[in-house]
Amino acid sequence: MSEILSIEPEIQLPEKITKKLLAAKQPTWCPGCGDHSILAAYFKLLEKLQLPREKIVTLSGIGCSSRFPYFVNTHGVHFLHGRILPFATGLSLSRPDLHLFVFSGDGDCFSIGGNHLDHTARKNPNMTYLIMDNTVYGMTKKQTSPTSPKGFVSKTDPLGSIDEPINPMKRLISTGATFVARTSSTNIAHVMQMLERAQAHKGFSVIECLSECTQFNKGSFEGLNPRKGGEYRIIEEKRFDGTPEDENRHDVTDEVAAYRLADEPWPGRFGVFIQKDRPTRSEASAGISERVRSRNPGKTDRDFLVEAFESFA
Amino acid sequence: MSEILSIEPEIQLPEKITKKLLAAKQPTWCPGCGDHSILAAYFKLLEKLQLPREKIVTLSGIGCSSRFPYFVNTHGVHFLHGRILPFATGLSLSRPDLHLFVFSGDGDCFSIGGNHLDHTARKNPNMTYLIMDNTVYGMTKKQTSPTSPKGFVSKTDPLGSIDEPINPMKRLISTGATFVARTSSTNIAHVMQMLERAQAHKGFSVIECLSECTQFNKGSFEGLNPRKGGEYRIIEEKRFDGTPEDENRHDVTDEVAAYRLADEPWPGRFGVFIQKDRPTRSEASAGISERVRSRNPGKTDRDFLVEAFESFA
Amino acid sequence: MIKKELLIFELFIIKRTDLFREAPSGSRRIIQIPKFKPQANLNVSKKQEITIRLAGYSQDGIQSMGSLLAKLAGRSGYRVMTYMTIPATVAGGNSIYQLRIGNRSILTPGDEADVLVALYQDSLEAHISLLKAGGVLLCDSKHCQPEGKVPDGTHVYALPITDLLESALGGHAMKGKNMFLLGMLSRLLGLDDAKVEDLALERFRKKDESVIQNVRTALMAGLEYEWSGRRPDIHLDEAKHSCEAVTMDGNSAVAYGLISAGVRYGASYPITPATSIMEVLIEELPKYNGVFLQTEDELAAAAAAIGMSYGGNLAVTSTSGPGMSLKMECLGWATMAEMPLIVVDVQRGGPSTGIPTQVEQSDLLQSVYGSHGDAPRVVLAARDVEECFSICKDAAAIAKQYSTPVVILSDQGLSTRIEAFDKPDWNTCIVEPKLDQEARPADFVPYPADALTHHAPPGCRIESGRYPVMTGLEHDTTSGPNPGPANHMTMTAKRRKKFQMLEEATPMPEMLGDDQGDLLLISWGSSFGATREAVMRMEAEGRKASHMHLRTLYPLKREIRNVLERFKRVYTVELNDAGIYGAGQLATLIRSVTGCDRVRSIAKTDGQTFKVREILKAVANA
Amino acid sequence: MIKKELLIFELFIIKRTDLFREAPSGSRRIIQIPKFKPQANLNVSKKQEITIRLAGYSQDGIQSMGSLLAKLAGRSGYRVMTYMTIPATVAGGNSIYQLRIGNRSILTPGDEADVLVALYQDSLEAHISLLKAGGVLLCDSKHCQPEGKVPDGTHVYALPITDLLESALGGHAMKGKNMFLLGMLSRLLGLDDAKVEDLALERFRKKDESVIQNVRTALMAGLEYEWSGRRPDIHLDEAKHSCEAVTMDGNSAVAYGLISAGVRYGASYPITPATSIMEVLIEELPKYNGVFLQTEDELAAAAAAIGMSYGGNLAVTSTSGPGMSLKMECLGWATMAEMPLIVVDVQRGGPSTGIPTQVEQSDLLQSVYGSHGDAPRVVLAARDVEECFSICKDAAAIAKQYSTPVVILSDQGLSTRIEAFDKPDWNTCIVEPKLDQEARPADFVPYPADALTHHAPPGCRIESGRYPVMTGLEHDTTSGPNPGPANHMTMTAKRRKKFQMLEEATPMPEMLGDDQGDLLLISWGSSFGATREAVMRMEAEGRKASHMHLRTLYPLKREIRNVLERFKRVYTVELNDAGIYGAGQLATLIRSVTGCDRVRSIAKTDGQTFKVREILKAVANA
Ligand SMILES: Cc1ncc(C[n+]2csc(CCOP(=O)(O)OP(=O)(O)O)c2C)c(N)n1
Ligand SMILES: Cc1ncc(C[n+]2csc(CCOP(=O)(O)OP(=O)(O)O)c2C)c(N)n1
Ligand code: SF4
Ligand code: SF4
Ligand SMILES: [Mg+2]
Ligand SMILES: [Mg+2]
Repeated sequence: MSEILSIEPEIQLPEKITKKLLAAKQPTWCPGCGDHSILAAYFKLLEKLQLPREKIVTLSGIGCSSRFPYFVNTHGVHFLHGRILPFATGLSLSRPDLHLFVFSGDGDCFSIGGNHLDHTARKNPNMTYLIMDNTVYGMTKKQTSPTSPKGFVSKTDPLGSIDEPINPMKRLISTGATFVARTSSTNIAHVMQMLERAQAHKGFSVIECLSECTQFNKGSFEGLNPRKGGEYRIIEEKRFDGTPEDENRHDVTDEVAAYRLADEPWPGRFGVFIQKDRPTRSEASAGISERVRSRNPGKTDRDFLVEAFESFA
Repeated sequence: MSEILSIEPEIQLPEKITKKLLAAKQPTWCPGCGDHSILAAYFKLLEKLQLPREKIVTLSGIGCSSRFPYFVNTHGVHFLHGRILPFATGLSLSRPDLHLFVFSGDGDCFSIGGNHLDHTARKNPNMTYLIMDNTVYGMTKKQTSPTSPKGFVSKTDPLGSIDEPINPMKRLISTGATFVARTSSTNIAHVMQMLERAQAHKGFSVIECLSECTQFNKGSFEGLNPRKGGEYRIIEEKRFDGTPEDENRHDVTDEVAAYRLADEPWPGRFGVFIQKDRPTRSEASAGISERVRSRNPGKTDRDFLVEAFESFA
Repeated sequence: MIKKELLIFELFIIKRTDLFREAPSGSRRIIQIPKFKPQANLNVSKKQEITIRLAGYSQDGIQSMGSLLAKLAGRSGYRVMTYMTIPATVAGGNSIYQLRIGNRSILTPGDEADVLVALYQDSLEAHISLLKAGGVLLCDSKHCQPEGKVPDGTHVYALPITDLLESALGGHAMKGKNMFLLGMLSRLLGLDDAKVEDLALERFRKKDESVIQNVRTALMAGLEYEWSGRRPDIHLDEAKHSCEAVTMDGNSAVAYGLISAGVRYGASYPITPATSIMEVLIEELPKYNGVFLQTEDELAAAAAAIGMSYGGNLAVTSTSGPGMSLKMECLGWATMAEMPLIVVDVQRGGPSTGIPTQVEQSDLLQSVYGSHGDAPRVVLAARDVEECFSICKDAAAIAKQYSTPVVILSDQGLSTRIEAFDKPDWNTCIVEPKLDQEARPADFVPYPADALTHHAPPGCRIESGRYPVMTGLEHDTTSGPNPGPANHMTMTAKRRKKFQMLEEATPMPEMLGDDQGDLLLISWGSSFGATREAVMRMEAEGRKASHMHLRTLYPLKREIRNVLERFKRVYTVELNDAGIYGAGQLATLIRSVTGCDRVRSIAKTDGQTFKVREILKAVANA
Repeated sequence: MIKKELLIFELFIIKRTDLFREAPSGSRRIIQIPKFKPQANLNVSKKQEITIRLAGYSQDGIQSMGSLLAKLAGRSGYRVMTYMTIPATVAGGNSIYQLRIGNRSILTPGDEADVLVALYQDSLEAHISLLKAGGVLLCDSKHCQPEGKVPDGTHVYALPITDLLESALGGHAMKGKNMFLLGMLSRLLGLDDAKVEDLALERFRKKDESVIQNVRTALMAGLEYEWSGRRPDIHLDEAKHSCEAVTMDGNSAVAYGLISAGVRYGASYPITPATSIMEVLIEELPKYNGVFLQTEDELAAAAAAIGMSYGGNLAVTSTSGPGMSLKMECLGWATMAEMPLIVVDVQRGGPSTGIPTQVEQSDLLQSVYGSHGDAPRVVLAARDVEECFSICKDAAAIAKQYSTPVVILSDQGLSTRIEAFDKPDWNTCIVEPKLDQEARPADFVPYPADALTHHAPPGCRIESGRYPVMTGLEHDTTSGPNPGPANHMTMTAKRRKKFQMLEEATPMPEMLGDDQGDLLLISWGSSFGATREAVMRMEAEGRKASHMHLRTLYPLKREIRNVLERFKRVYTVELNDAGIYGAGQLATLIRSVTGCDRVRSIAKTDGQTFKVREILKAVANA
């Protein structure tokens, strides 16, 4: 290389995001675990999006699936079991400039973390949340999860599970989340597509992604594998083209229709169930700040504080 | 009174349950608070049912509404904010002989206690749960609750609330609960009717009951008061009589239809949204015990324990 | 000093038979009466301080009147401290408000009152025992029969307050008593008429004109009340402080303290008596482009606040006991990941739901030890309202410098107490928040083993290309999970060492009195005032005693042991249970740190702040 | 003792150049070979105890083999204690299993091994340092190159294990090594051939015939392995215990201990390393007509268990650190409402998510102080697997008698450790659960101020007609909420007094050695074994030391102070951080109770149980 070329450029060009750059530790997931494919799709997404790398945050709860951030070379958080959504909400509202990608398991999300789903959806913070649903507790080695099908034999249901499983789509639709989709790690292209739409969506976007636990729930998703005689039915969305076919297509703004789709028997359909527009909480908060500050033009933080004290004087 | 009559009867007749017997402390709710009417309906229900008094348990979380058990002279529990459902589940499964009536507020139920809704519904324990929804935090003096309508001005939303409220009916239907109804304290007869059906239902029955907080949310439910120009629309349930009118009536086993009803604009409708049959968790647990014990006829607890130790010998 | 005051009062004691004659008979429009000049026809000593207790029902507006009077005192250059009770039910009930006003610094709201204002017979009977011998009882003659209920020597003024108001305002004047009394007391105390009028009008500024008119009328009726005989002798001596004081409650002081410390983000869930901190911050932070979230529960609040801190903006979560219990898991994560965070716990009566509207100092040990594993965190406590403000700056500085959660303990007493104190020096107390977005050089290590952790929040480029993952798992210097034996030892030591540094940096606690002797009283948090006053009282009476106040509870400065050793008797003064070992929570902590076995506790759990005399009595009996 | 043993080994030390010649060359069907009689041609001393360490990957079935060998030892009348590591990831990784087998009581799984079985080169290199000088190394010659990696004097046996198995089983014999080694070790140790065969067949009973055939073949190949030269000298001395022992892990012992204590209900949420307690109870309780619930989280688990206890059936909730933090609010309610409850905390490496698969004793202070307010509860800790069983009965009795939550502390080490111990005496250890449904007379008081609380569960008629409402609010004797000052004092005292009674009823802790002297070591929980062994070792070497073990951690018996005072040096031995004050968690507690300042700690946080030599070294250096 000539001397001239080795001089540091004055202006740093944005780093090109590649899978190679992003791949951190070798994933410690079992061979064949569906989670590997989701990671692959995430890398592809980031390669495609080319967001400023330092503004990407990969977050998770606790579980096999939640080991995710360790395998990605971006800012990351491995938080507590079930609590990553409020953490991410706090982060998103205080740093609307960041891009948040949250990953967690079915136990993390629907069991211990279930309540935060509704309240995160109510606030509609800008983030993408992907639930890696293997319908079992992987990390703790085969206990029944809220999404385990009835009759599932696990260490906590040795005679088969008896509690009614949660229907993830019904659960998510009822939260009022503004983007709800369903996909499966067996179909990386579809995962990638859903992730891309979720990321483009303004607000809280949730994806349930089936992801086989080969260790403790092998063969659980064969019903959606065309190679195993299953069927992977993709939701056809309305095009509003006035054609008669369009009548039967799904309107992603129609919550009741989405609920009806979710009511179909397993394995159901994949794709976008809900997508609707609502201001994010960051927008709403910024709006309030603007309202308050525009009433007080030119005031500094100090002015506000002094003024507040005056009211106590 | 003659001497003979004053002799204690040998066999104690079951105590007749009267409102007088049941009324414990004078309720400390504000005058006009909707909660008074719910208490009145509960007394009426118990008078009508004539259950063995000592087998009735009145339980609650924390909030104004949750002061309920203090005003009823039955066994009672005033537990923690948001946690009464798992408490009651534990009680119900270990004591299926008892009659459980659980009361709590919208904050107790949908905010801090939200996750327990789904998981209680999954287990379907036998109990009646009435949510006293005043769409505000009464006890802590006017903060926004998850059911507060958008724009509600409270101490925590001085410029009007911005988070999307929870739709209680959607929320409850999506849990898979086997009985879901809606009523309002302005209509005591209807409250009583819903309570009676809920109590008769085998499994987890939930009622959302609107109950005005006159102190911090006065006039909030005028929209359903016919005297104030509102409308109290009651759900007509299918009679399966083959008539054309019946087409338009609501099938309480149809979850999607119930969801559609819940999607109607406020004040929506009142009555039973969902009623379906599923074994209770007590039944399922008893079934497992029977299966296990019938394989081991005549074995005592001690035999089982000794046998278990043999497997470690 | 106290004794002298008592003597002064005794001069004015009148015989029991003289009672009740001071009430004017009949009623008329008092508003036209020419101003009464109290200074003119009185030959009384001016008081250095006066304690007034107002007793009525919550609907009488006792609290708003009390807070106005406190503010008036502050504006007039006096010091003031208040005490109130919150009825346990929303629907009302007995309500009291006590103010101690003086021209020197006020340490407690006063054990006993110089003046009792009773609106009803039950208020009179419930509170008369708290009136000092020879004190002034002002009561509403319509509702009160003081005869036979007050001790000899009391100066009783049974005034037809209700009747006067009805004639002044017309009809059934349910409201307005508070304004009438405000005016009357203001004049009696010798405060400025104009100021009280201004204050009342400010408060009701946003109301209808008719309300304002009534307020003014009632106030004037009070101000210009014409005493037919001897008027109550409660005139204050000249004010000695600048009028640049603020009169603020403890929760507001915390909220503004946080803002001035640069905190712009936070999350909480409502809970008595902490709620108003979040309410103030929700209202104020938008001005500062900040956000405060009401979350679905306390777990979410802690998680959200940690998320905000992770984003590079130091955040706060505020709560009371039950909420603290729910935050324990999240706080452990903040310790493990070394995340700066401020947690405010406004303690209330415990355990469990306990007594939400009463005071207790019983969350100390939980604050220190409440999370599983070795999860140390900093614990500070505010001693009065002014410190509720100033401690926030220290908490924020420690949280950032040491990358640690910091718990600030306040309590129900402080939260509702109003104090007047000088406005802070804006030039030194305002910290401008700065978001660190600087790139980290290639040799950046998220968790250096031998240096304090300073996080690179998202948005920071990491030149090495190895981005940190913050985690609750044990991790090594790179932030990567590492369960190795040597690593866990190293990182535990790293987390420990910063507490050692902080302990060293903590100054020796404040002492009053000799640093050796017979008796040492140790206070923490709000037990400061009563303890200090008790020691001052003992000193004034020639008894030797010293006072140590602990502001940093964890890490506790171990050198205090040397001081403790030099005293024959050492007592902590704290509002919690001394338990089976005779040691309240601070004493438990001190013993475990110093191994000093002579530490015992003056402790109680009656839900009330310490009275000075309770401490004196405990010391005498011990 | 140890020294003597070392000498014995030294007799057999062979020169480095003699190494490796003992591996037979080639391979054949070993199954037909006539039985080798180990006793016949050997002239070796029989060992009182032998420690074997197995090192391989998790897929080698090291753990199942180790547990079978442990069971075999128990069945053969030996005592045994095991130690294992769980790989941190599900997908496998290095796995070790250590067993110490002997004919007298075994206190620890052994600091060092007499025998190291290494299946791979990395297992060999990672563990060779834990082999005693002159110890036996058995390794797979296919994967291991011991040359240059083992210290002089080691007896190395590099056997073609893989090859032998391949020839015995045909094809690539991935599985079966464990059975081969089981057979070989069983024979070498002098255990009964028939028993090992029975055991293996029991374990694989439910498998396919082909699997069973392979198991048998591999086992035989091991049993009948023909040693070409000197065989390893690890024959055990005769067994001294009855063969009526059980060989059980700590979590199973807790589960069965609870059942035998009459517990029929409970609720938990899965968490390592506590999960198997709930798994056993879920499987077992239906037999007893009980119910165990898997809940959605730990808050619900605690609430559900309290609900069950309220129903009159004492219930349990089991968890580990993070779950404990989440239960703190519910536990406070149980203290306030005085509800009997058992909480099992299987401690793991902390803080936060920490190190889930390693051991630590760092939840003690949280167990004692973790809830807000003054919320005392009983804390017990099990010292070994047998006590994991027996402590449940005490916990249940205390919970019921004193109407209080009782925390049982176990730890990750105990949870996975296997021990052989005598079967319990069924006539004394079984408690039949009884649901109290008796009517309460008209003078029934739910919370008598001067007597222990005994609840009337629902179903009980209350003759007075005034039914109790259990509450977390402060309440009076009737159970009605009562925030009054006097009442809060009285009820706090009531809740305190029962701890005083319990403290009095608690016997003085067990001591080994003189009750005065130079050195006292205090252990709690699983630090018992290593501490006891260290003290015995010191004694054997003529050094004076005593050992006190604490089983009831709260309330801590204050009279131990008198014992402490009689020692020059006092150390607690515990697996947690001694922190900035040099006091681990027990030492912190002891100091605060006794005010004895000489208590220091031998503490560490490397995630491993104490080795005896670590304690000896710490004592020597201190
Ligand atoms: C508070 C708390 N409770 C329990 C656990 C133990 N735990 C770790 S992961 C997990 C569940 C994992 O299941 P899931 O979320 O479905 O993730 P998966 O491993 O299947 O990907 C549990 C219960 C924990 N870490 N923290
Ligand atoms: C853990 C916990 N957090 C917060 C509180 C404070 N708190 C008491 S009641 C209540 C909300 C009451 O609202 P709701 O449930 O709607 O009942 P309402 O008073 O309106 O009937 C809150 C937040 C508490 N007691 N415990
Ligand atoms: S245990 Fe299951 S979920 Fe976990 S890594 Fe293995 S295959 Fe994946
Ligand atoms: S504050 Fe509201 S909810 Fe509470 S008692 Fe009063 S009216 Fe009812
Ligand atoms: Mg899962
Ligand atoms: Mg409410």
